[in-house]
Amino acid sequence: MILQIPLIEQITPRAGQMFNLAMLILSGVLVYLSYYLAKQGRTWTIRPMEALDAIQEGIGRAAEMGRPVLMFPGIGNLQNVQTIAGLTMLGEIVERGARVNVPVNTIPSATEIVTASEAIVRDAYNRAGKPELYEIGKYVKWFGTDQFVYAVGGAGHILVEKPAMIVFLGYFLADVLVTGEAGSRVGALQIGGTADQSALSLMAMCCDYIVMGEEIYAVTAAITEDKYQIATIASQDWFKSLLIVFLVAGVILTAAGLKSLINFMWW
Amino acid sequence: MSTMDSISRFVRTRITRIVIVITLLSAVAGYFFSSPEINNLNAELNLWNMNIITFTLFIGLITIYFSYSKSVSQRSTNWPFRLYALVLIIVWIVMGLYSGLYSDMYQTAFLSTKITLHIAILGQLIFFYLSAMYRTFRVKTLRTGILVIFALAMVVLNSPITLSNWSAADQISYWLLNNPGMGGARAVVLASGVGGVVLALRILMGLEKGALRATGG
Amino acid sequence: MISPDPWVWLSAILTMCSFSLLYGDNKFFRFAEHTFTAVVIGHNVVMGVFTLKDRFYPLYAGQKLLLIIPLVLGIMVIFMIWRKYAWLAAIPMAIMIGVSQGITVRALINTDVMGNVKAVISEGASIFVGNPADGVGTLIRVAFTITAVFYFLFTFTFKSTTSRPLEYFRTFGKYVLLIFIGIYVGNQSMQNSMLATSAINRLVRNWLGFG
Amino acid sequence: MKIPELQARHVWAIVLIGYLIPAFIPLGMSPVISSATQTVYDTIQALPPNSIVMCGGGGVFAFDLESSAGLIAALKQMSKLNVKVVFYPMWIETMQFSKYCVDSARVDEKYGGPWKYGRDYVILPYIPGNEVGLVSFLNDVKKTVSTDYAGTPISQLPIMDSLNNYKDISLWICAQWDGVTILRYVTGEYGIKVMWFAQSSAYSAFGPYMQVYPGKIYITNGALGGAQYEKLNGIKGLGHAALDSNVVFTLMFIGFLVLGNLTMLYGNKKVEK
Repeated sequence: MILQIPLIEQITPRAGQMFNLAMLILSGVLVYLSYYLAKQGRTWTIRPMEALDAIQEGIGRAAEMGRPVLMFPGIGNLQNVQTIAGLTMLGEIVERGARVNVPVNTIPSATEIVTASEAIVRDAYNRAGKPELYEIGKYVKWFGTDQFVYAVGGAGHILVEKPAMIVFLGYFLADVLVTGEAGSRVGALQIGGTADQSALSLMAMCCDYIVMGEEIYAVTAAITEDKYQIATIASQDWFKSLLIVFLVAGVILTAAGLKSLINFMWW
Repeated sequence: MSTMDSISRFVRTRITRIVIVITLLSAVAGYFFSSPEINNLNAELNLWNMNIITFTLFIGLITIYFSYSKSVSQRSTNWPFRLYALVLIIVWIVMGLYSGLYSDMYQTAFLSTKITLHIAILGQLIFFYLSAMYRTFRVKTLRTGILVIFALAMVVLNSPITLSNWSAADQISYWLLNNPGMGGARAVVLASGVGGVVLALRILMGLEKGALRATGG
Repeated sequence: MISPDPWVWLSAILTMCSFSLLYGDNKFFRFAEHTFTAVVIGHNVVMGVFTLKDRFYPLYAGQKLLLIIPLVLGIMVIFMIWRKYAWLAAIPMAIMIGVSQGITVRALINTDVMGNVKAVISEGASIFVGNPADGVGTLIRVAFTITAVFYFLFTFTFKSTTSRPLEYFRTFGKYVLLIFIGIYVGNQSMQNSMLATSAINRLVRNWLGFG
Repeated sequence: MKIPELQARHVWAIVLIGYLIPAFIPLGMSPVISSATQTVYDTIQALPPNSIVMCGGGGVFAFDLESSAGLIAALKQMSKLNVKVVFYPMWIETMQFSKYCVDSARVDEKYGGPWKYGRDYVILPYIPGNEVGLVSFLNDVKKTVSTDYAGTPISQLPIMDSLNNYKDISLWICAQWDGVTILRYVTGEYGIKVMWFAQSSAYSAFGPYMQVYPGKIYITNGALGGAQYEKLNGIKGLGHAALDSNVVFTLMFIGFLVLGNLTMLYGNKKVEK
């Protein structure tokens, strides 16, 4: 039977991973601490980011021009955290667009993201108070699960619909050049964000604003304007500060030949 | 009706939270601690997950059917192509199910259509790359200056002309890739790893606004 | 000599249709685009059907009755399309998110976060040992990593006179990231260039029979 | 003097002409061997006869073509050394890619080469489940796969008799995109040497792992590394063709860079966005 309660003596910790587990638990504690402080009324501000303002402006521009907005959550699946950040961004953009009657289309690649996007778009229309505008297959376009087919479909879509703004946020690879170039051909404002190194360098070439690496999580938290979500970004900073201390101290110690002092990291 | 509403609310707010907590923690625990029971539970959950994901294919098909058939019935832009695509999808499915995935016929058809088109679109990347480069690599600020100098250095160092005339070029390009380049790349991986961990923890604690809405129906 | 093979001709025509995107939006590109979409979707379905058949065979053969649960959950996911019953899909969605994120978070903390931290720390040992060019390289790599991580601090502000130097540190981190992007843009161009060569060579060699 | 802004379409016309030239008239560029590529060559050369080399990973056919230059040359090299190769496709298109590379290398006896299917090389079917599939394969080959890609039972394939688990594998070659999965498990958990004919974008993205497992991972950089590998084996393939067009590319890169900056300095301000 699979659902037996595990016997304690049969559990063996994985060698060399216990320090990692400790760090994972520590980050959980920090996230909870920031949530707790936010509940007590503590607030944080995320440093200004050009891309965030650009997204908000872009929706206004789309409303003026009477053109739609397009959002790409990337080629990842639900296992990819970057895609999850992209889905959060999708919900926010759709909701903001719905308020000012700007249709926001999205082109996902993996089928589970198609499913999640449909749910998120419907929910965003409900929150904007316009549930009647939502229809299945109207805003979520699927062109097949493959790295480039969605990009070719996306390029074709861009050339017909001429969106005023295109947001790329999630996990991308070289496919971003195909859609990015089509977007710049129709004169769209383009905002690109990813944590993948190869796509990041290509985004730097075809987007007006780029969101580099971890900034994608900060941007999505900032756009929700949710105090708890912003608070967890602060906990992320605490964790990174700790890592920086580890890095600096660790490098100095190993360079001085005292690596044995930090052997606990390899437990 | 109201009973169904309350069931629906209960499922969306409570059940989904419990399910997420159990599945997420068991996947984490199953990696750090191994015991036959946890391993079995995880293997089973992974299998369920893979099977559910396969079913999401039907959602994709439904969205494409709705959007294409609407396009055809309303005679919108490019509708003849949408009709052609719908027909080709059906033909392909029948052919695939009849001949099997590993048959020679399927291989040849796949190579001459999908792979060919894939190669063709990849072949266009250099065009997009060069025109994007022409547009954006203009040294207006220090930022673009740095970008341009390093990109140019790599292109020149990797060029066969440079390599055959200057023996140090090869070492310099590897040095640039492995040292200054790797420093930034590693920082991106490290920092976005932290962001990803915190995002997953937000999902665990029910604080993430976006993705959890997918369970809100 | 021009190839007599009809499949090679089909490939050649599709390649040229696809390349016509460079000219602009046109019917030939649309033909290629819709062929691409249809073939990939058809392929996804064929794959999906065979996968489902394999995965649920033990249930059908009565070897593993527990598989009834994922089957039911899978069918529940399809209820997503009916507004009234969409809540049924919430449970399989929760399983997908939970399992996927659980698998991801453990890999992220191990390789991306702690794996990298440990690798950087281990490299400290090779800064002052061996070839000076490598030592300097390692020092740069380590220093760049740390400053670039510093750039990713979002909620800290360094306005006071004592913490001002840290702000310069952060700015330096931004330039480190730009250097990295520049180097990678340059190196990656080799790949894009090669991909164009392979597409054009297919036309020139396989179809037209040159070379 | 005013320099007008070029439209993307004009840029593309120039690029197309640029790339057609070396396709019709090969420039005959020859690469200089990098030490990284030489190390890869020597490592394969040092393999004892009859050792089993796994070759596989996950990727899409079209994208992996950049790696095919190196892999095809390596297959040729291994066919002379009497080394056995088993292809392990982690993604569906990897299987087709493996088949394409073996055919292009002309190593099979049907093309007059020394290799016979089943005795010298085997192509396994697509093995689903990425990491999960890989780990179970490394632990017990026979439990994970029962047939080859064409459906022949592995009991009828002589190589598979001596391949039972990870201990029988001397080297793992990856010519696909998803090399990190291979590195994490094959090298990270089982300590097998990995050789990666990486695409240039893969080189930049995954290079950090070379430092994590020093001495276990060998990577060649993109089409350039592929061309060098071809030269080491005395053949001229896609890698050499890529070198020729890389010359054209370098000239165009510098040309457009200069032109773009001159346009900014002396351009017609009204046209600028």
